[in-house]
This record gives sequence, structure tokens and C-alpha cells, in this order.
Amino acid sequence: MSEHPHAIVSYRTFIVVWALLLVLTAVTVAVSRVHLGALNIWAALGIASLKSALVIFFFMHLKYERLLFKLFLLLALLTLALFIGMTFLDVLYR
Amino acid sequence: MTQQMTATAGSRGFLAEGGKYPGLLGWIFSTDHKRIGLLYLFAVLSFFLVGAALGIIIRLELIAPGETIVSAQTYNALFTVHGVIMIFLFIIPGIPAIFGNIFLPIHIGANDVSFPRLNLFSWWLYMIAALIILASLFTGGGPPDTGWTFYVPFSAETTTNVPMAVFGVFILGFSSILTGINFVTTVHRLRAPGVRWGRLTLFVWSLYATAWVQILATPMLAITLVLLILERLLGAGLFDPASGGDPIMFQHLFWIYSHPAVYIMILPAMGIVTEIIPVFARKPVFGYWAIAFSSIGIAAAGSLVWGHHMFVSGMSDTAVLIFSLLTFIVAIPSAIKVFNWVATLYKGSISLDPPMLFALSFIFLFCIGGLTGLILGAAATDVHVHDTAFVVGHFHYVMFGGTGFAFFGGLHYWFPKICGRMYNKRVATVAWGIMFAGINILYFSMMILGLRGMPRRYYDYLPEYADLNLISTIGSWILAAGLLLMFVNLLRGARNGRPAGPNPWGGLTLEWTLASPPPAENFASIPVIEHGPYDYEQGGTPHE
Amino acid sequence: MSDSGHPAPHKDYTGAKLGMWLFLYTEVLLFGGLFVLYAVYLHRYPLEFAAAAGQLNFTLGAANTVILLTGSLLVALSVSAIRHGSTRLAQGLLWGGVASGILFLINKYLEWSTEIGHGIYPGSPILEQRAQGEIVFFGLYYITLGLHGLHVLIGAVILAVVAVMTAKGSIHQDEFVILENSGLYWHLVDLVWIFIFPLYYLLL
Amino acid sequence: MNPAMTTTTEAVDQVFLYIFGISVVLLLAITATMVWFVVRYHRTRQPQPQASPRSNLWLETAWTIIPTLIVLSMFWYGWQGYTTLRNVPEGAMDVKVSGRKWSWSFTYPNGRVSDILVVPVGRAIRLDITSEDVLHNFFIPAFRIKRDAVPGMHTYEWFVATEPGSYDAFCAEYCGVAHAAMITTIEARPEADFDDWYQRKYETKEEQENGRQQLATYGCTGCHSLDGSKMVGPTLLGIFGRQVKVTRNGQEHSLIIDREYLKRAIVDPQAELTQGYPPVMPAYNWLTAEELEKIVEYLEELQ
Ligand code: HEA
Ligand code: HEA
Ligand code: HEC
Ligand code: CUA
Ligand SMILES: [Cu+2]
Repeated sequence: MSEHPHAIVSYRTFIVVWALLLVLTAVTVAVSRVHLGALNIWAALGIASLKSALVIFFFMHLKYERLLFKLFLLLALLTLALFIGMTFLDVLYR
Repeated sequence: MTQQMTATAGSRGFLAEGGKYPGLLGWIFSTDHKRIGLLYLFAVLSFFLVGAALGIIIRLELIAPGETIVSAQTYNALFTVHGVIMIFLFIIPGIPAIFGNIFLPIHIGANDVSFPRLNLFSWWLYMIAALIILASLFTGGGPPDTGWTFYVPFSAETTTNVPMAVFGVFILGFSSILTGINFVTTVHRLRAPGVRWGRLTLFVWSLYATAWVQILATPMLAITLVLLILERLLGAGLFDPASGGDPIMFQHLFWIYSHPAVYIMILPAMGIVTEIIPVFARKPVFGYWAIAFSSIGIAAAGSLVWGHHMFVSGMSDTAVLIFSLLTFIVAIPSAIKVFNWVATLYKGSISLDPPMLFALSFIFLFCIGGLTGLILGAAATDVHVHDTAFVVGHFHYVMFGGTGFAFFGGLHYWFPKICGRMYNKRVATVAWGIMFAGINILYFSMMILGLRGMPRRYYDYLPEYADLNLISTIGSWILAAGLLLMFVNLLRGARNGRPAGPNPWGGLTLEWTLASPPPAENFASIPVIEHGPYDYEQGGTPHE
Repeated sequence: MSDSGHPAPHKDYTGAKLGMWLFLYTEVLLFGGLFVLYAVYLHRYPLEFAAAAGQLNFTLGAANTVILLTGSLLVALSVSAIRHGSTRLAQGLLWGGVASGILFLINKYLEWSTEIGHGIYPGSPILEQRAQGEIVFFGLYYITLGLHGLHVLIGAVILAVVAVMTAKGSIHQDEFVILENSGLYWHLVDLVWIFIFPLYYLLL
Repeated sequence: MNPAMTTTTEAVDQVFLYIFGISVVLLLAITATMVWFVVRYHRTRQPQPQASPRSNLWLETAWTIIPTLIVLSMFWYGWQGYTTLRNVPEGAMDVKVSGRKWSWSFTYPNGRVSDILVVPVGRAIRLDITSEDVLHNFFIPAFRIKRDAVPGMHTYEWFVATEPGSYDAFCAEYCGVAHAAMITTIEARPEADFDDWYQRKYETKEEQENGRQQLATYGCTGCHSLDGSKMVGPTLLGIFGRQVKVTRNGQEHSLIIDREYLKRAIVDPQAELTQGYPPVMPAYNWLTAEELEKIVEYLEELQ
């Protein structure tokens, strides 16, 4: 049984995404300049996550892949989150 | 089931055909999963023998208090190298890379894995890494003396050849990762028509769970080792208290991989046992889904308990609480497996051929190892037995008594399939008996020593520990004798055993529908599967 | 799951991509280890980290962000191009990606040479004088960005190879999985940087 | 000591017995069932398998729930015991423990420094542990306590000796070539004895030095360590008042070392051989009375 590769993504979509990424970069820089204390780091991470989502779903075509791929990505990220989170069980309460 | 006997019995199947080049080259450059599996078999077994020999020497040193045969420094190198070889070169690659490679594709009715070239490449990585590790013994500041755990700050200071050994292990990590990637992809993409998830053999299920652990945990080991090397070369100071680093963070990073690694070791072993028991009880395995999901459960929960190696390291008590709790959770899926195995025997027709003996003794030995694991998992008792001979006893029970015995069981189970001949069953049974006696004498005495307070990694000990150490050493000789007998018997079988025929045990999984040894291209035409791997009711009555 | 079936291995595009994605996850966790350390030490030395981060060259960092994002765009475009059958365009875009990689590395070289010039590098006598948190920060900084730089280098080489293969015609309209997978790798390099940039250059 | 206080030993042993007991039962049950099935359904008795269900929801749920409850109880009990180990009783005496390659040193509140840990019976002791180089671990099997000594960090553990006597303490974290020799002794003495040890004037560094000088010149230090570690002969550290077993012409005797014994042991070592050591010590019968006096005096101070 042969494969039917996913639809071709239009050049325009990519360029729009790229523009968005640049904008978001500008935003992070801007946000990092205003002092929000602990919030700064979370804001930075939030925006970074947004950017990576754009890259993953469009540049890397994940949006067009079958569900399985998305589940696996979730699994990998969850694992990393747990590794970091559970390490803090020690670091936070030591 | 529609399966034709490719290649008449007696023909030497993939052992003869296959391989683009003649002779040895035809092997070390073959991308046939079966040949690669055999390449792994020979490599892994040789390293096992080396590691085992080191184990024997360790025991000799411990036969009496004081310096008996080796100096303290040599002893430290001995258990370090013994540990590194046994963990990274024997037990982790062992079952997946050997039996997984040979039988996973066959079990799902495929002709090879998804990435055959990658598969060969990972064997090469394994060999290169092995050579680097061996080289580290004879070059630089001499063999590493850190213990297989490479704890900083010691590992960052010692003058021995740690960086090279660590680099070797680092490469092994990638070999292991590639195997994992290959298996996950293969199971998802190459299942023959009719091989639903509910028709996967439980061996494949266990390998699938293992593969995920290999993929998600091994990179942590890789980066940890890189950091250790850089700590030595650049003095980056990430773990050095003097420059603000935290030695305990190294332990976190190390165990984030190395605990899940113990389930990389045991899951495939459980898979083999789950294959053997129904065949020799002539019964469908009891609770297929429970066993399948418990494999996933162990892999998942097992990835979150690494802290139980650090209860007395200075880690926060909150972390002790959570990690201890999760550690006990892992015991549950293991318990489920044990109960299902036993239940499978009920009302069966049981024959005690060598593979079955190994499988049943696996259950017993793994239970001892696992139950002692509970004593280690409980915060209070771990404080007492941590880093004592009790831990050494625990992990030899699970690793040698568990994985080791399952490995030998698999060897005796698939031996006729792989080389088309049968070994001498009576001798095999005797060898098993000797090993079973030896292993218990060897390691049970260690556990008592641990409870009485003898620390591990001690080349010398107080007189009060002498008696049990002597007994333990004697046990190691018995075990060695048994192993030697087993290997000799298998070698003789391979050379001039009687032809085994395609299905000597009466198994229903796909490999038994092929000739022994299987032809180079497994299935002449991809099979269409109508029933599950353990359907002894529908399945054709097993033939002798 | 609907992914059963038995395509001949080398024709199995989905399989190939699946494998690649799995490999990328291992890369993510490889860097993940470094981010674990970063998180822990940031938590322990917030002020020192901010102080140290302030000494990094923000402009070069920002420039490299733009460069990598653009590089990613070019490679993404090249996949669409090859599938439209416009091989030459695809080639050009790939070389563009390579160029972005080289530019990035040049910047990194400039950045590091000045910093090392100031005597700030792991184990340097000057760094030893600094506050503990700063020593750790720079340790992490050099290792993380070093590892990332290595990935950029590898990625650029791969892209070059793929570009040549496209020229040779071994990659074309209906045989492009290698291009797509190399692209995936290149995007990963970008992904990692998306996190490195705020965590190391924008910490104030 | 206040009877309310559970000792660390009790806390740990209870948990151990609980888990161990259940484990033994489970192991026996599982093995017995297995063996019984193998015998009962052996192919000689059962040429063909009998039909039997492939799964049984109730059964499987049962053997999922019950083990869960068992392990949770084990966990909770284990945690309870652990909290006992972590909660130091009121009024514990605080002793600083420092590990270095490859010996331990203990610093008392009054500044007294010792190579062995002398403690009063019945009084809780809180050990504040750290390391000067690599990881070590201060482990006292008798009291079931163990904690890593981490450079740049302070960890703690506590215990109480309910019986006078001497107990072993090991280093339980691998630390290099002499890891196995990083052993010392805990001496639990009655409150009174402890106090006069604790209060007794102990030499200043340089006094100690010239004492050591002497021993070196006589060659004692060739076989006896002064830091608690074991060499050809027993350590001379804290030798005074130590309880030893000696064999005097064939019979075993147990005695507390006093000035008289010291003199005998030096002038005619072979007369009374300390158990566990080779009879290799030369007789120092050529020492003049005052030389001997000085040595013994020094040994007495060497605590
Ligand atoms: C094959 C490898 C393997 C396996 C499978 C296991 C399995 C387990 N291990 Fe083990 N372990 C090691 C290999 C392994 N271990 C190694 C190598 C070390 C030492 C590393 C080093 O420091 O060098 C170690 C160390 C180690 C420690 C740290 C000790 C210390 O240093 O202080 C702990 C602590 O919790 C632990 C716990 C467990 C537990 C709870 C399980 C559980 O998975 C066990 C589950 C199984 C059972 C529970 C038995 C079967 C079930 C039944 C009989 C049913 C009835 C049971 C109940 C109702 C509970 N192990
Ligand atoms: C799969 C893993 C595995 C296996 C199979 C073994 C097998 C053995 N190990 Fe194991 N061991 C470890 C993994 C393993 N070990 C690990 C991870 C450590 C921790 C290291 C550390 O602390 O860092 C360890 C530590 C360790 C110690 C503790 C050292 C210490 O803490 O001081 C001891 C001590 O007795 C020991 C002994 C043995 C023995 C006697 C065998 C026996 O089973 C071997 C007997 C088998 C044979 C001898 C083979 C039969 C004969 C031949 C093959 C012919 C060639 C042999 C001769 C010429 C004699 N090992
Ligand atoms: C050749 C090695 C050697 C030398 C030199 C040596 N000893 Fe000993 N010593 C031993 C041994 C072995 C023992 C234990 C066996 C015994 O009691 O004889 C011992 C026992 C002792 C004891 C009894 C200790 C006990 O716990 O019972 C004392 C006191 C002692 N030595 C003091 C000295 C003094 C003081 C000197 C130097 C003037 C000295 N030794 C020199 C080897 C030596
Ligand atoms: Cu100090 Cu081991
Ligand atoms: Cu573990």
C-alpha cells in the first residue's frame, strides 16, 4: 500500500509564519525590558513556546501529519516536563 | 494459517545465504536483522564472559578479610569495569539487540526492521564503543575506579582513565537509541496484515515499551556523561561546590537515565518469559491485555522513580516522600505480571524442558529481587541498607537471576530455531540446576551481609563478616561451573546436535512456521494472520 | 491505530519521517538535560544569572535569532518547491539555508572570541574571581551554546549534501523524504535556539 | 533517657520486619502455587491442556487492588519510620562530623576534637555532617543511620546509644582507594565516664606533636596508627580505657586497658596478645622506667 504524502504547504503560509516569528521575537525583547520580577522568565518561556509551536506545526508540517505524530510529540514534551518538575521536588524543598 | 515452509529443513537458511559479501564480511556488513542479531549475540556473550570473569575475581578478593589477591586500587577498578561491562555491554543491549533483532520482525510478519542500515550501524557503534571502553583499561591513568555510577566529585578528580571509559559509554547510548527508534518505527509500520495490536506477541509488546524508554531516557545519560567529560577537560564547575555547582544534581541526571535503564533490562526479559510459559503449558497466556499494559505501566511509572537511589544523598525529604511512593507504585504492574504467569500454568499441560525451567526459576528469583527492592524502596529501611551488600544482592537477583535467567531461557528456547539443531536437554537441565543453586548461595549471603551492615565496594572488611563472604565466594564457583557447563553444552549442540525441525516446542508464534534456521528473506510472501499468537484452542494442535 | 500495513521499507515515507521525529525527540531530551540544570541554577542564583546574562552580546544574539528563523523559512520553502517540481528553486533555497548556518557560526565566532578575549571562559582565572552563580552561568552558557553550535554545523553540512543530491537529481518531485527529514533536523536546531535566546540573552 | 523516645534502631527494624514478613508470605505463596501447578498439571498427568478462561476480570482486579493496598501500607510505614530518623529529639548534643580521605574527625561543642566518636549513653546525639573533599557517608549499622557527607553542604542524622559499648562506623559512599579503611568507632560510655573524658584536659597541637615524635622514634608508629585507622597493630588512638580481648597463655581474657596493662603490653607484648592481630610486636624491655612512663602517659592522653 503506497503513501499519500500530505498536501503541499503554500509559500505564502510559510512567509506569514516567518513574519509572525519575527514579530514575536521583537515582543520577547520588549517584554524582557519591562521588569515584572519572576514573571519575566515565564513570559519569555510562554512566547518561546508559542514560537516553537509555529515552527513545529508549520515549518515542520506537524499540522499536516497524522494524529500519531502529535501524540508522540506530546509524550516527549511531557517526559521532559516531568524530569524537570520532579527534580524541583528536591531543589525547592532542600 | 496460510504459511509455506520456505527452505527445506536441514538447509542452513540465513546462516548460509544472505550477505552481499563472502565469509566474515558477509556478516559484519549484512543488513539482515537475523545476522545482525547473531553478531550482537557473539559480541555480547564475549563481554559477558569477561565481566563474569571479573566478578569471579572480585569474589576471590572477598574470600577473606584483608588483602587476599589484589590491591585496593585494583579491586576498585575491578568492580567498576565489572559493573560497566555487565550493565552497558551485556544486560542493556542483551535481549533487545539479540532476540529482539532476530524475532521482532518475524513476530509481526515482516521481512526486516524499518531501517536495516541503521540497525547495522548501531552494531558498529556498539563494537567501537566496546573497544574504547576496553582501551580505557590499558591507557591513560589506568582503568577507571569510580564505580559504574561515576559520581562526582570523585570521578572529576581521580587520575584514572575515566574520560575515555565515559566516552565509550556515551557512544553505547547512541547505539541503544538507534535500536529503540528502529523498533518503535517497525512495530508501527511493518505489521503484516491481520497483526492487530491485540495480536502482537507479548515479547513484542515488552520490546515496544522498552524502546520508548531507550528513546526518551538515554539522551539524559548522554548529556550527563558529556558534562562529566567537560567537567574534567574544561573545569566547567557545574557540579563543583567550590564554583557554585551541586554534586547532587549529577546524581539526579545520572539516575534519570539509570533507573529507567533497569526496566530496559527487565522488560524484554519478562517478554521472553511470557513467550516461554504458554508454549510449555500449551495454554493461551492468561490476561493478555493485563500483561501488555503492565509493560507500558512499568515503563511509564519506572521513569519517575529515580530518586530512590538518593534517599540518603542529602536530597530534600519531600523528594524522598514522593519518590518512595512512586517506587512502590512500580511494584504493582510487576505483581500483575507474576500473578498472570502463574495463572497461565493452571490446567495446562506442562513439560519441564530447559527453557521452561529457566522461565519458572526466573519468576522465583525475580520475586526475591523485586521484594528486596521493596525494602530498598521504603525510606526507613533504605537508610540502613543503602550502599551495603544488600543492594548488591538485590540487583544481582533481579539482573542475573531475573534478566540473566530469562536471557538463558531465551537462548535455550530459540537455539533450535536459530541454528537448526537441538542441544542435549539433560545436560542443559543439570547446568540449570547447578546455576540455580549457585546463584542463591552467592547472592543470598550477600543480602544477609548487607543487613548486618557490610558496606559495598569494600575490598577489605571486619572479621565478623568473614563467614558469609566465604560462603558467597563458594557460591560464585558453583555458579561459574554451571555457566561453563551450559555454554559447553550449547556449543556442542550447535556443532553436532540432532536436527531440530521447524517447531520442536510446538509454539504458535510466527517464527515456528519458518524453517530452522529461517531463510534469509523470512517470509517468501508476507503472511496474512487470522489468529492471535497464543490461540491453542483454534491453533493447529502443537506437533512434536 | 490505522497505521498497520506493509509497504516495502524503502518506500515507507511515513515510516522514515516517524523515525526522524523519534530521533528529534532524543535531541530535545539531550538539550533537556542542560535545561534541567539551567532551571535549577537559575532558581538558586537569580541575581548572579541576571548579572552574568547582562554581559552577553545582545545584538549578536538577536541577529542570530533572525538568521536562524530565516534559514528555517528557506528550508521549509524548499520542501514545497521540490514538490511543485521546481528543483532549481529548491536548490537555491537550500544553499540559502546553508548560508544562514554559516552566518550564524561567524557571529558565534565573533561573540566568543571577544568574550574569551575578556578572559571569560570555563575555568579561566578571571572567572574564578566572580560570584559562584556567574561561574555556573558561564559554564552552562558555553556548553549549551557550544552543543547548539555543533548542531548548526552538522545541520549546515547536511543541507549542503542534500542540495547536491537535488542537483544530481537523486532528490526530486516524488522522492524527497531525505530533504524533508534534513529539513526537520534544521528546524530542530532553530527550535532549541528559540529557547536559548531569551534564557541566556534576555535575562535582566 | 526519656522512655517516650523511639530509637532509630527500633524505628527502622519495625518497618523492616513488616515488609520482610509480608514478602516472605507472598514469596512462599507464589512459589508453592507455582510448584503445585507444575506437579498437578505436568504433561505426564495432563497430556492435553483443559479448557480454562483466558482472563477473569474479577480475579485480575483483585490481584491489582490487593497488592496496591499492600504496597501503599509498606510505603506509609516506611515513611513514618523515616520521619523518626529525621526528627531530632530535644536537647540532643550536637557533634560536627567531617569526612576526609580517608578518616573521620569529630568536633564537640566545647571544641574538643577526636578521631573516634565518644558519646554518653542515653543522650541523643545530633551529627552535623560535611566533607572536605569528595562524597563520603557516615554509617552506623548498629543505629541504622546513614547520611552522605557532601562537600559544601551540611547534612544531619541522629541516634541514641541505649547500651554502653563500642560500635563500628563505616564510610558508606565510595571515596577512593582507602574507602574500605575509612572506619571508626563509636564509644558509648556512662554519663559520668563520658563527662570526665569530655572535660579532661587534652593536649594542644604541639604537645601532641612531640608525643608523636617519641612514638615515631621508637618505631611504634610503623605498626600503630594514631588516627584510629587499623595497621599491623591496633590503633593507639583512644587506647586507654579501651575494652580488648587478649589471650594470656591460652585462655581468653577481656579487659579494660589501664596503665598497668599498657606497660605489660609494651615491655612483653607476647605475654598478652590482642585478638585479631599477629604476634609480631617486639618486646621493648630495654626501655628505661621513665621512658616507659612518658610513653604510657602520652598514650593515656591520646584520646
Ligand atoms: C533488572 C534490574 C532491576 C530491576 C527490575 C529492579 C527492580 C526494582 N528495584 Fe532495583 N536496582 C537495580 C536494578 C533493578 N532493580 C540496580 C542495578 C540497583 C543498584 C544501582 C547501584 O547503586 O549500583 C538497584 C537499586 C535499587 C534501589 C536503590 C538502593 C540504594 O542504593 O539505596 C532501590 C530503592 O528503592 C530499588 C528498588 C527497586 C524496586 C522497588 C524494584 C521493583 O521494580 C520490583 C518489583 C517487583 C516485585 C515487587 C516482585 C514481584 C511481585 C510480586 C512477588 C507480587 C507480590 C508483590 C507485592 C504485593 C508487593 N532498586
Ligand atoms: C547483569 C549484570 C551483572 C552480572 C551478571 C553480574 C555477575 C556477577 N557479579 Fe556483579 N555487579 C554488577 C552487575 C552484574 N554482576 C554491577 C552493576 C555491580 C556494581 C558495580 C559497582 O559497584 O559500581 C556489580 C558488583 C558486584 C559485586 C560487588 C562489588 C563491591 O561492591 O564491592 C560483586 C561481589 O561479589 C559482584 C560479583 C559478581 C559475580 C560473582 C557474578 C557472577 O554471576 C559471575 C559468575 C559467572 C561466571 C564466572 C561465568 C562462568 C564462567 C566463565 C564465563 C568462564 C570465564 C570465567 C573464569 C575464567 C572464572 N558483582
Ligand atoms: C612490628 C610491629 C610493632 C611495633 C614496632 C610496635 N607494635 Fe605494638 N603491637 C603490635 C601488634 C601486632 C600488636 C597486637 C598484638 C599484641 O597485642 O601483641 C601490638 C599491641 C600493642 C599494644 C596493646 C594494644 C591493645 O589494644 O591491646 C600496645 C599498648 C602497643 N602495641 C604499644 C606499642 C608501643 C608503645 C610501641 C613502640 C614503643 C609499639 N607498640 C611498637 C605491633 C607493633
Ligand atoms: Cu569515605 Cu568511602
Ligand atoms: Cu532504581
